[in-house]
Amino acid sequence: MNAAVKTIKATGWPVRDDGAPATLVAAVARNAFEHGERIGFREREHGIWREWTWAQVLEEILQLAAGFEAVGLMPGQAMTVVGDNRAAIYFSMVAANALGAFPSPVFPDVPVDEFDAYMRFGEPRIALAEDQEQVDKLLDVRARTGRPEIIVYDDPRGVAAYEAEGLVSVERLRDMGSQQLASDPGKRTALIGRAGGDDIAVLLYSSGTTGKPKGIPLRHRNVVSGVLNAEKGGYFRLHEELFAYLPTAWVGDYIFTLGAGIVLVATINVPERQETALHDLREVAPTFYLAAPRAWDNMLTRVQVGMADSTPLKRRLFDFFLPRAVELERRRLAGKSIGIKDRVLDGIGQVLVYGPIKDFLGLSRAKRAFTGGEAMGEDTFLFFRGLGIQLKQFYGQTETCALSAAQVEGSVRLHTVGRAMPGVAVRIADDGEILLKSPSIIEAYLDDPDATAKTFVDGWLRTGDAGYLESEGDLVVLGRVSEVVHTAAGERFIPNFIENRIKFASFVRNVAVFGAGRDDLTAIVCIDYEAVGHWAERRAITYGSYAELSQKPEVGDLVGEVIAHVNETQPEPLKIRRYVNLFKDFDADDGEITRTRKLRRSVIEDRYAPLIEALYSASEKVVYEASITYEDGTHGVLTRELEIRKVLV
Amino acid sequence: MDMLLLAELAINGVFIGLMYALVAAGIVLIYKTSGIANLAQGALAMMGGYLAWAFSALTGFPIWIAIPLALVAMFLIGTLLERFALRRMVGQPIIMVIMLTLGLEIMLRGVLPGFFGSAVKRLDIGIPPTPFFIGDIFLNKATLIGGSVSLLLILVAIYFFNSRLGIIMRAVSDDQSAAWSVGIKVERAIAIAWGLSAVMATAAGVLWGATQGVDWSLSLLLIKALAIAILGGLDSLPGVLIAGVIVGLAESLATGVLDPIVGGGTRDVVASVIIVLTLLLRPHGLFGREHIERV
Amino acid sequence: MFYRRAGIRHTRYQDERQIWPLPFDRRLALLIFLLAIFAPLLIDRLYLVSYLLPWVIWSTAALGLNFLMGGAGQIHLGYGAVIAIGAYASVHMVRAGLPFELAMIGGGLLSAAVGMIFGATALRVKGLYLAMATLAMQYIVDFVIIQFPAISGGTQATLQVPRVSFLGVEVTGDLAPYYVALLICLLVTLFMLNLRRSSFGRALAAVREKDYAAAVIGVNTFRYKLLAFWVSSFIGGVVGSVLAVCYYRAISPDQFHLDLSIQLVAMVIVGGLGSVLGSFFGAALILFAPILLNQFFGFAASELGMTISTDLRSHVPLMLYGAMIVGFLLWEPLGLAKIYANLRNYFLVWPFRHARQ
Amino acid sequence: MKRREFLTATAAAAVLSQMPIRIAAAQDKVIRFSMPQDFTKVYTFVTAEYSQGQRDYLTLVNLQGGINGHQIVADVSDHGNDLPRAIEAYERAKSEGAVLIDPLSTPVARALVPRALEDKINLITAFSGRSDAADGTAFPYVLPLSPNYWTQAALLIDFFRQKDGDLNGKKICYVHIDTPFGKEPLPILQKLAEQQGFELVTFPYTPPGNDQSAIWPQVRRARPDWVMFWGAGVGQTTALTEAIRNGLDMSRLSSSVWISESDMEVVGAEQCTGVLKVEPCVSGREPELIQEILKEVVEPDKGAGPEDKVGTAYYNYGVMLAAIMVEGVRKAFEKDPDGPISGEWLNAGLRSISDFTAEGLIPATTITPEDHQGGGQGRIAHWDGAKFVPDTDFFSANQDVVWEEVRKYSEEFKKTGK
Repeated sequence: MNAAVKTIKATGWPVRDDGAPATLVAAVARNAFEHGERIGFREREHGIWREWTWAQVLEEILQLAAGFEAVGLMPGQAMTVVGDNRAAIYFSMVAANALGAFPSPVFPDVPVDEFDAYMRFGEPRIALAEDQEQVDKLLDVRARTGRPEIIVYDDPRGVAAYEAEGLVSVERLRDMGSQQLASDPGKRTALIGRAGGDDIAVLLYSSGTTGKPKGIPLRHRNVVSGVLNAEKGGYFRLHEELFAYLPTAWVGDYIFTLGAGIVLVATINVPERQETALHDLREVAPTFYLAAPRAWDNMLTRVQVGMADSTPLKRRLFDFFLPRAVELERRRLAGKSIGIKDRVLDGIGQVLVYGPIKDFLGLSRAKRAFTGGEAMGEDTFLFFRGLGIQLKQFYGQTETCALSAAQVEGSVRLHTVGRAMPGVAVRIADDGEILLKSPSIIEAYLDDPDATAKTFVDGWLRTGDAGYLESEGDLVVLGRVSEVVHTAAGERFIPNFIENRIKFASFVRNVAVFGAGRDDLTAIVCIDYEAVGHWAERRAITYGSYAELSQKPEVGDLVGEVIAHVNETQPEPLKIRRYVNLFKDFDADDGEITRTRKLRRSVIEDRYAPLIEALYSASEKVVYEASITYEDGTHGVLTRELEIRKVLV
Repeated sequence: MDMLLLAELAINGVFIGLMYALVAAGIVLIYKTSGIANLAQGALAMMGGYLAWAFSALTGFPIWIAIPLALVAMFLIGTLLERFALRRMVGQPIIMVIMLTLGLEIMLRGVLPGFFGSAVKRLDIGIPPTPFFIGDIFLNKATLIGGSVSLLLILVAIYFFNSRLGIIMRAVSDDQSAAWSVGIKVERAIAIAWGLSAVMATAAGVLWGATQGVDWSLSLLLIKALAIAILGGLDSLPGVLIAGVIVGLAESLATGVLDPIVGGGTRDVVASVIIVLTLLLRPHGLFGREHIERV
Repeated sequence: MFYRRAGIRHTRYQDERQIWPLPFDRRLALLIFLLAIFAPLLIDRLYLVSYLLPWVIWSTAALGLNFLMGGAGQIHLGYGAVIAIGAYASVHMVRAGLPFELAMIGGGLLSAAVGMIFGATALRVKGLYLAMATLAMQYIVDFVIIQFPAISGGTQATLQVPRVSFLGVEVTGDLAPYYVALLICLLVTLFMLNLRRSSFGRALAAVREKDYAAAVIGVNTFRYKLLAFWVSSFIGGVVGSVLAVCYYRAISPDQFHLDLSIQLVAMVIVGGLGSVLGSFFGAALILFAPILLNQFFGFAASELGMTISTDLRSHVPLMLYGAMIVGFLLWEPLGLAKIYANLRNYFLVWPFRHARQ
Repeated sequence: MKRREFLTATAAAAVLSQMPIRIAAAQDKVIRFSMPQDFTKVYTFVTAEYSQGQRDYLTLVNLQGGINGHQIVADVSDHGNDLPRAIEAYERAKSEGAVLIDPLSTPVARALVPRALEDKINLITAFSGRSDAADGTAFPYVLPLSPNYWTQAALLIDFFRQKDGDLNGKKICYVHIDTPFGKEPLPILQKLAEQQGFELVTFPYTPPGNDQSAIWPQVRRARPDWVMFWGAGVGQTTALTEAIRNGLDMSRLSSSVWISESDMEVVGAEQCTGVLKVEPCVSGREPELIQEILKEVVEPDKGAGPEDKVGTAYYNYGVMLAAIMVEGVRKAFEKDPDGPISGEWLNAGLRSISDFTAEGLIPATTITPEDHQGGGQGRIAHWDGAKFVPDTDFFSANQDVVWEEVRKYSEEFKKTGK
């Protein structure tokens, strides 16, 4: 029993009225005391997994906390955190909490000039960077803004030789902390008890689709109640195996990995690097898996591409069983009874095909799998459910700790996002906007009374989503209230909706649909380089680049078929008539999509205006001059001739 | 010890040795061009014997036509073996190639008796069985003739190695890639070496078949041939002649001198002992080039 | 389909080098082990005594030879002689009243001692020349055994093996010999499986790949080559004693002729150089193919009316035996082990074609 | 792809080939003889003809209604002189309830002795195996049923004595293959040399004996009165060829039972005229039994092999042995008509054969629990350029010396199991 555990044994930890730990720090303390030998964190390092029991986790956190205190992290302050998932980063985040401060994670791919936007709140004097790349970025930021004063880094490679001031390694910080702890016997108790439920646990930023990102402070009580609500609803369980691979700045990772992991005594597995995440996923085989619809799509694509390349027998088996699995799942979801023969066939398929595929993906133990944030394609959804993974959609915003509603096994229907979780109240406003109320919802944005006033009305959160409740209480989300547009003829539609449906085809990675104020609908399509590339290879179509591949007539036809398929279910006035294959994919670096891969419509409409005009003219070709920014910052112009194609209905 | 007996044994031993040397010469020929020790050489001799017998006994050709037919057929078979088996093994570890030839040997030992019958076949090439004496020294006509023919063939082979084709083959044996780069068709040279080696084996098979009858035991010539080839130096044709004589003499005398003492067939062990001693004392043999990789 | 790899992770580098990292392989190994243990209950005694028992023994021998050929890269065409030494030595020891356990080790030690002499040649020459040297030594050992009635067992040249007991169990009947052979096989198998993970195995591999290079990186090639011969010969000697006591029960010189050596080399080649599993496969194929083929031809002749001359019929096993060696070398030089590996890989990446997608 | 098909076919064949045996084993009224013999390796020279003779005789017996209504089934297979295969065949025979096994191979027979004694299966070691197995008290289930090599050597020596009147001071050369088989007669010959005062000179040659060129000049130089050459297969023909080349007197050259017409053909029938051999039975087609086989088996095309082999020496050996085995079955039925057919049951029959002549094919043979050799009779014949012509009647000689030797070894076997 280490020193930290002895401490908590003596003094306990802050608890809520219902006895649950009041803060994440308290939860870690509880875990250390009650589940001290259980593995809390696992991190892959040079091919093998390093493990920390909860007792060790607590000690790590307390040491780091003391260390942060030594370098001046003050209660109420933010600590900028930037980097991919590392155990040390997670520990540091909780360590900041122990001091009454809070981490403010930033997406690691945020460029330097946008970085200030994420350091607006909480006066972040101290930043935690994963590696040299992020340290460099932070040093740039400091040169411009004077903050952060102290940069703590985890991976010393390349950084050790830096002579910039205020650079501290996590290692060093930990040493400092452990000295502090050694010199002050009461320190541990103090650190465990310092934070309260009302303190901010993490500061997240809204995606900033419009305007500057808002600061969203999730407090400990929000996080803890959100997680406990989800547990009550059966969405989370105790002692899950979690896979910590999502961006730390996304609410999904914070809540589903760190929050739920700590509160529900899970084992949090951190992959070696982002690039090895897929491989490491298989080694972890998590019992609970959260991924964005896109990621599920990618997984499906991976499987399909792999199968297309497989041996004839295996392919035939796959082609035999999977459609049956999907059909069976479809019937199961529709509540129809399943015959013996289908069950037997399903069992055989489970052994022959589904099981191995799940094993390959690392999802063989994934009892609870979730997706959210965007709508999911039916193919993808049914595919994974057909495999036997109980994939469910959930609904929530950063403001709600992402935990508002989720599908309930037994009445899973694709078009809904499920039912409100225990403790969550849902109401539909008169204009169709979804309103939410729950202990997991924050009360206000940080330092933004205007936005707060607009969003938080009478204790209800205005989600900005349009939707309705079905009779059983299942919530249907249609899209953003603000996204509803009309054609010239007055037909209402949400472009995002159509785009998502087109994107469900594995060949299309991104698409923008236009038509607001126009006579009919058109689209700019970005093909999926990998999937189409593979498709082309199998047909001996040679190509050298994305741009070249996208303009191949065969690829044009391929995309045309995809759109025509979507058109089948579109009402006549809302069919897409013309489209163009873009020579590049939409890119977050160009501001065309957000970091969460949402379309920035205004940017696109602006940048590709000539293209859109061409789509609405009679021309069959368009010459597009793209201005591009090279990595050294200089600008250039790239001329591309693109073919405008009609959708054959 | 009866000196006359010794002389008799010695003379017979020399000729027997020459007959062994003919098989060994085939091994040397292949080793020189491709660096492979052909453990199927004994089986090729057996095959040659069988073919000669088959051409004369089954198709009714006179023996002096059957033998050339067998030689031609074996030349083809030798080149085919190289083309379809050995050439595919280029780049494989030597152990694999050795095992391949060993596999061939086992296979041939099954195929020939299998199709032609396993009973001993009589191959009469017209050597009268009557004893032949010079003074009181008995000379075995079969071995005398066999040894002489072998000597002749080996001399022809040595001479041939100085011809144009021979020079090509020597070039190949010196350095395959260098030979290849100056325009020599290395594959063809190696194939021809195999063909010629098979021809020599056939000649040996016929001579031995005439002496002892044709059956699978002809393939046992291998161990003696190996002893000779190693003693003479695996890449030396003249070495084969000398080593053949030495091995023949040693065997013959061992039978006459050692057997009565130890009361057993020392004859076969002579070959083995020669191999071991050669390898321990002078691995490159009497006349071979010293290029064996030592540790 | 059978192989599940999700959730396998290691917290220590040692774990990554375990013999069977995949649970399926572990389970398969366990299953095979259990099948081997309970074989007497599962199969007819005919198959136990005349198939499984020799298979176990020959596999052990093939493992011993594979250690030398695949592990250390030394050719040995005289392994039969090594086995003979072990067999004769241990039987004489047993007859002299030594317990079987000691005699077995004694046989192994004597084989190892003589094997070192074989190995000494390897220090001088290698490759083809080593093959010749070991071949010659096979003849010499044969000669010695035959020529000394004291060794071979008198005029009848047969040594009956007296009743012995192993670890307190009398080695008679059908079961005890099988279990003794199985135990030895298991020990040798475990040794071989762990070899690759040991510094000894790595040193041998270095010697095998290039002895100069091995010497340069500090491997004492002299020592390791001799050691390789020592170990391999020791195994051969132990197998010899098992062969004599558990299987032949009476030994005579012709049981250990060159044929045996070639048979074992063929097992190693057909099974796969350097492969533990391959040794078992190779032993099975080389041992049983002639028997089964012969039975098949008997069956074809009597039941299907296939008229094949006796000569042809009886030589077919020999032909195929040779053809198998040739065929494997030409088409699958890595032997049955490679075929198994391909098959395993087929299922390992199931349902995909490649491991990475 | 090919490889896979081949493997599949082999596996299928393996399975299929197991079936008929299981079916056949289920039939009753069958007496099963197991005859795994060496068709491929060392004994190729004899096995084909020997087996043909055995099978033809058994076919004859079965055509005539079998014995006591029982058909005799001979499981002929090839063990290739390879012990694992032989042991497999033996164990298979045991599992199938065979009462007798005839491996016709010295190494195989020797290896099977401990098993046969333990399992009580009659191991026939005709012209092979241990000579001391003649002692039925030490080897109850090992039955040579034929003159062993000691007896054959003793017969020859006695024949030489008959010819020369007295062997004192004579020189007899013994040229033999350097294997246990070749060396076996040595103690008898040495003992007889001591007794009768002749000089014995021995010449071993390396197996298989395809090269004896260094041996025979020595034999010639020794100027022997008689030469015995002891080998098999190619060793025999080579010996003969070398003997001829060395100008030895063919009529003073003799071998054991292992020389046959085909050897003469290989060497040259004319040149071999005069060579002597031991005959354990009548050769040629004259014997009644062979005539019967020709008429009832060979003519209706039920023969097991080529017609021209019928009546050769080895063919007749096969008939001889099969006839003795069947006589054993007959006697077994006489002793115990209902007794369960087993190795023990047949053993009793075999060991009570008395004065059996097989319609004149063999000397009157009596097998007792003590004497498994059957009296040790044979006759000496010489090659007349076309066939073997008997020089003597069936006789036995020097049996006292032979039995002394037999007992010496069998006692040792009883004691130490050597």
